[in-house]
Amino acid sequence: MRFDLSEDQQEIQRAARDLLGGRATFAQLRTVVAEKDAEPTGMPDLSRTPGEDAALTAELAELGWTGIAIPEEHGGQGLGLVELCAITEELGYAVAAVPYLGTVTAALVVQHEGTEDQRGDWLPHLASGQLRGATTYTGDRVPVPGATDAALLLVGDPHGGPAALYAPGAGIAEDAEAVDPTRGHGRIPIPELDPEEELNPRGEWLGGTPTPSGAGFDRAAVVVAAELVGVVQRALDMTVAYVKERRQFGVPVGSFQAVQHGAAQMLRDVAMARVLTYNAAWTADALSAAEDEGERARLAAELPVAAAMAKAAASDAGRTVTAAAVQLHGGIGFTWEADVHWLLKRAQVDAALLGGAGHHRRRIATRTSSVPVPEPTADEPATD
Amino acid sequence: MRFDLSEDQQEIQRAARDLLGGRATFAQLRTVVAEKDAEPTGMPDLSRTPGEDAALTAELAELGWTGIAIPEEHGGQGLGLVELCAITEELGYAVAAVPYLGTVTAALVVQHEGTEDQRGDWLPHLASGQLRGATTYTGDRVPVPGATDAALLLVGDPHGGPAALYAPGAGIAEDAEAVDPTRGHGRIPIPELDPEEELNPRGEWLGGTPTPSGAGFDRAAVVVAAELVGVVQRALDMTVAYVKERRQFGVPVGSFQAVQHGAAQMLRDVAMARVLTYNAAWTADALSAAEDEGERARLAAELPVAAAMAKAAASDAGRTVTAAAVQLHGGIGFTWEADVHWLLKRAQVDAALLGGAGHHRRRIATRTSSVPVPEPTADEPATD
Amino acid sequence: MDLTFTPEQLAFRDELRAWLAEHGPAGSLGEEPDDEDESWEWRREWQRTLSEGGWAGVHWPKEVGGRGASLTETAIFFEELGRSGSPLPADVLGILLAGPTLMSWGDDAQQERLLPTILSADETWCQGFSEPDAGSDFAAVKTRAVKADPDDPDSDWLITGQKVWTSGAQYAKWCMLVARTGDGRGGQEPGAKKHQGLTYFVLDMEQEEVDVRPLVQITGSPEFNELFLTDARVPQSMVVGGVGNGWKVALTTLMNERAGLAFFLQVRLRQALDRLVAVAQENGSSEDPVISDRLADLHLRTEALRLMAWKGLTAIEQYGQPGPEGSLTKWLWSETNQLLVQLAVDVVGAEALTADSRWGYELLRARGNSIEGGTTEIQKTIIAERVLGLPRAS
Amino acid sequence: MDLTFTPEQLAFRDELRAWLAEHGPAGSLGEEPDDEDESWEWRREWQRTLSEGGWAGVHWPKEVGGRGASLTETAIFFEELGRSGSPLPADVLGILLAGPTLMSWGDDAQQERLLPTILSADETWCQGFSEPDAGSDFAAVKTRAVKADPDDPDSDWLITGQKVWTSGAQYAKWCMLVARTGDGRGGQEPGAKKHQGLTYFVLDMEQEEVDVRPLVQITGSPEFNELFLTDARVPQSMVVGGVGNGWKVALTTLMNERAGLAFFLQVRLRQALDRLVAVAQENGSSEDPVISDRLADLHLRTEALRLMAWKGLTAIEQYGQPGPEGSLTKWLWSETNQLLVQLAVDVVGAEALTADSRWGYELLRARGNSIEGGTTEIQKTIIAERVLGLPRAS
Repeated sequence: MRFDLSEDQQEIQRAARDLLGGRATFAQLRTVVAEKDAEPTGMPDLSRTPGEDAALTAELAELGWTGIAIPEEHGGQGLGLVELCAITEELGYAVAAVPYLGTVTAALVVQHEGTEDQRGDWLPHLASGQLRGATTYTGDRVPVPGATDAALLLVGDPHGGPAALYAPGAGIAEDAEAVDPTRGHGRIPIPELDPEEELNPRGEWLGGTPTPSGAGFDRAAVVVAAELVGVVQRALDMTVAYVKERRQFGVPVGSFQAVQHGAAQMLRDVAMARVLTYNAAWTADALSAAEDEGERARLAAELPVAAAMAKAAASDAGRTVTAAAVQLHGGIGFTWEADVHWLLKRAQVDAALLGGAGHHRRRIATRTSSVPVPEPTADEPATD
Repeated sequence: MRFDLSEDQQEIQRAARDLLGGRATFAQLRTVVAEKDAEPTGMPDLSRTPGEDAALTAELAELGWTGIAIPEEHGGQGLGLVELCAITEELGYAVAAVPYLGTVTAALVVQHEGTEDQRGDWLPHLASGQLRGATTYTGDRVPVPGATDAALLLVGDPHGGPAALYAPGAGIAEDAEAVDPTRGHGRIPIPELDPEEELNPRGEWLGGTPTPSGAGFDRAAVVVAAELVGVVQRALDMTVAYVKERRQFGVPVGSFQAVQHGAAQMLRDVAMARVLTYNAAWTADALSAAEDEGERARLAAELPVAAAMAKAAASDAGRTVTAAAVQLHGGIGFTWEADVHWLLKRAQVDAALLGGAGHHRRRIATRTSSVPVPEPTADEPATD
Repeated sequence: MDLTFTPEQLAFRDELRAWLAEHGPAGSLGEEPDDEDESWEWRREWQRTLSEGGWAGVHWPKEVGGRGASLTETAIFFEELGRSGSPLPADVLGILLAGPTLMSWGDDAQQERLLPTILSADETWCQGFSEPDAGSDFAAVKTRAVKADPDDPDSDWLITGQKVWTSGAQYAKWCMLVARTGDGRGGQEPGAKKHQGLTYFVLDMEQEEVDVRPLVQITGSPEFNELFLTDARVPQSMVVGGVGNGWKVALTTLMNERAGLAFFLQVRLRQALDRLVAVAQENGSSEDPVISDRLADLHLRTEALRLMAWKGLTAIEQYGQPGPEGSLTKWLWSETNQLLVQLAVDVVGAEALTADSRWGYELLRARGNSIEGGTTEIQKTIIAERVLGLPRAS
Repeated sequence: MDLTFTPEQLAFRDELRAWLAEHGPAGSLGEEPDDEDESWEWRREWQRTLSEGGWAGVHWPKEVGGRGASLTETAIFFEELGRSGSPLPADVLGILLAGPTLMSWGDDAQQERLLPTILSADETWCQGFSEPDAGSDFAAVKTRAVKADPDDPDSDWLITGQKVWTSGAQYAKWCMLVARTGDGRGGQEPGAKKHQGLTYFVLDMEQEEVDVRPLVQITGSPEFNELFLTDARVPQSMVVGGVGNGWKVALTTLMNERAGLAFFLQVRLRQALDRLVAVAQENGSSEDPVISDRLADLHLRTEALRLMAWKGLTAIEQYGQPGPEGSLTKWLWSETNQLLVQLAVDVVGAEALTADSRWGYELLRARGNSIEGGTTEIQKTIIAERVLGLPRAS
């Protein structure tokens, strides 16, 4: 029983933070966004996605981050969801302008819900970062990060119905300028997936036939939650630093009770999102590793609830904590010049991606009544 | 356009506050409750309802308060819902241990939904205070103030279906010890009223036949909201007085921002409940006075929304403001010795009575889409 | 209680409605241009139209070009303006703040020079109160005014410092500005309290010593500006209310800010809510009871705002002073608007999170509501100390 | 991350479960009596049973009658205790606070005299920290201890003052109490800081100079007491940790308070939630999406509390010091419990508002959660200043 990253996991996270601390600064982000907003001169550069940091994207692929949770047989590093969350948290912390979230969530969905062929076809390209991916639900609730026409699109049903996979060039994604300008978003206006109807020529059913889906999308939601944890942790850290320095009425504003209690509330929301997210990630990894049949069944029943709790808490925290960060920065927090708005915008998109808090609370409500209290068990088969 | 009690209305309210300030103190309340809790010696006094201030009850009847909004032809004073709310607010402010709320709400329901016979049979007795009444919805959501077997019971349907009237001695009400010990509560465990089934021998359909109800119950809900406005105003006043005096860390606790902002929140909740309640009361009176047919139709459509808003806001304020009062009193606020708990308990019952905030928000949601923005009109027919 | 209008008020309203039907969005006004500068020009033109119709300064006395309207009529004006979908006039700062302040504190020469050009929008105004280090703290104003010639009391003032949140500064002829004058001759009086020694100036923006730089908001729009002053010159004749009285004069200005606007804002909120309800009904999300519970709460709050605005007006009419409604309304309005735009994301879906949509813009813009014009924290403190009489925080 | 137990921990848990099945509510324990005194005696008897089974002081070292359990095992103990529906032992204050404090600060004689009777409940404890004017403010303690003979350093201390919130005082043999000793001889040292000059005493409750009066709560139960001391006598040998060190010693005690209890409380919360869900399913209110949205939120919060408790334990085990979880957990727990009992009113209906029902009692009792053991306001300030490192409020 250790509710904390292991030494190895901490090492991975530290490496990610160190790298991003130098490469994915807010200054760099501003450069990327400024390039995107610049008037086009001559031919547009079709090889680059607006709002993305192409060099950083390439670097992450080289480092193997895109494949961290993909099995080695498919070109990945074969690590778990906990490790993937640890890295994704750091990308959220940096508000990195990379198409990472879409790619790794797409890989999770293919890996856990795809056929053997689908896995073999797509995972190596996602692992290498050659191909970008994107994941969303039907209903067009959110501009989807990474969803360009060149991406592998995974479209699920929010209520667990069959999911579809669209190969690049399917013409499904529409360009969208999201409130978060830092990575390529697209809209996927598919109202629903009808098993009776034929899919787009470049689309196919995930898993080969129209079957209920969930295990991959649940894991994907946990990764989005992890990115949100990073975003809100950054919002808290920046706010704490600011209110220690900023003075009004002759004292640091951080000494005012209203500010103190506001910051405490932020920490609480961050802490809740964090424990629920890493618990869900661990549950998924334990499920993948479980050999005992009963153990598998128990964890398989726990995962959807754990994932829903993680995403619900992280979505709520994403909205409230970044809003509080703007507020506690006062007037300056409302300016483009301050950097908190990048967090607010990223959080707004992620909060809605793969289901908002309300959606996931509905899932919790319908499932918890039939699931017993989670209860730790042995790391080896019990002796009784 | 004057959003404020008129001189006459203020005079009525002032008189009520003066009288109750002397007669309905917390000390008196404690005496009444202590008598109730005392071990019975000899025969119980069946003429008195436990937890009620019999002398004050008699005095209010003599002063004609029970009949203030009952038409003169039925022995009342023929004033409006605004005046009734002004008095009821003061009874809430004093947490008076009298069966007033049940009686006046019952009278409103009989008056606005009863047949001519029902009005003639019951209103004079309610007006004189000889008979107590009680009003509730089916579903047994709350111990009903005033509901003893000796009371006239009005039982409505929360969704606007037919309502029933039960004469005293119907055997419907069960004794209940509510968390608020200050007036006789009873439970009325009728799950629903089926127009196809026969009523209790001492029951009859309100209005003579099973017809949709609402106009009386809406007014009754506004009166409950008014009592809540009084309760929360008292909670605010007591809290403000306390935090000005109480010192910690060498200063009055009222100088701490957390306490200041907590008190500000209380005021805001009180203010919202207050404006919505008096607006609803005025709307009801305007409806009663309207002669123009279109004007009547417009106000009749507005009243249910206005009443629902009043009760929703007052129910929420009742819970949050009295809880905040306990909290801002600190440790002492959690003791029986301090008086804030009387407010908390009264508010909890009133918040649920005739529909809680959730119920009334549902009503708002289903109705507002078809109702135009309320808009003041002339006090005389417009000239165009 | 009497929530009806008199026949005279109804006549006022009907006349206004008829006028707005002809000249407003449903009539000749036309669409708001996307471009910032063109939009300003469009709103200035709208003010001229209002002014020509006699509607620009409804609450101004007739002798200075106003309509001499009562408080209730002024409220009706702003409610109807909002209801008709019309924009506020370009120089709302001049009409609501500068004009009334000059009428209260300005001398004859100032009134004669400055008042006539306000309603017509011939000269527009901006406000130089806030500073980078004095967000909500008037006493911390650092901008400094000194006499060009310390020995000549009639010499010009030279003003140096930085102001923020000055909307419309790039178009303004005048800036109402508060600066520190210390002992009245440019020096600081040792031991004086910090809100003493402030003076209220009318600064001519047309000079090189005034540098206006756009301050971009999180929405991407440069809605406000920063103002950099380096020995900007103001003649002695443009001191309003006397040297050293700046705090008092500025407070008058701030008190005026919210009265009429409350009616405009609550109507606009109600319109936004109606739009959201329409979307929810169209796409079926209104059938989600959790969504409709939140919509109902917004209805309730919006209606409370409408009623509080009228209650505040009654308090002024009946008792000569505003009730606690000012700060309550500001706080409740900003919170409600923020709840509304956030709910819109759940109702509208992807479009509400796209940068070029109205909902997407409002989502970001609303975050400023609880900061601009006094943060929510400040409003709560004002309510606690000034309305509830709690002891001041030490 | 590793959220599994070791085989040893599992064995510990299974042994405990088996023992609880035999002796706990599902076994021989029996129902809790209604009467206050009988209920206490019932819980004291329960402590004796635990003690005989070797479960009363799981985290105590073996040499003083404990089980020498690890932190994780202690957590398992409290979680299982709660899960089985068992009550806490009568003298939880002695087991969790007095005992550990004496082991840290007491001298040999004190440990020999006082420790052996704690687990067996032969002598029980109460706590005299809070005072009427020193709710959350240790430095404001007014209770005064002076030497019976100022010239004899070995003479007894005479203690005078008032303490509040002392639960179990009417049954206790001992009271751990903080009083002001000033310069160490009964005088006040001028200029000393107020949290200096405090001393931690073990007071014998069996003396006439100690007057215990029940303090009735808003629930109607006298769960706590007031303590009036008039020259109550404590021998010099019952000073713990040295004269003038009371603040330090007492802080140790307070730090111990929450660790184990967090596991007990979160399980109890989960059980209350399960009961509420069962009612909601039975009476159909779980089909109301607004209700089930609130139930889901409670689920989420309760699960977060469970995980935070484990995370806090890991922080102590890995890094030797607790993380921010203590104050966060206290705050989140009390708020969640208050939300739960309030939702119960909407779910359960009339019964939840009747005085003699469990829900009705809990509704009122929960209001104390955010006050007792440090108000929520204090918890937030602790988080801000000690966890986030914000500057102290002036």
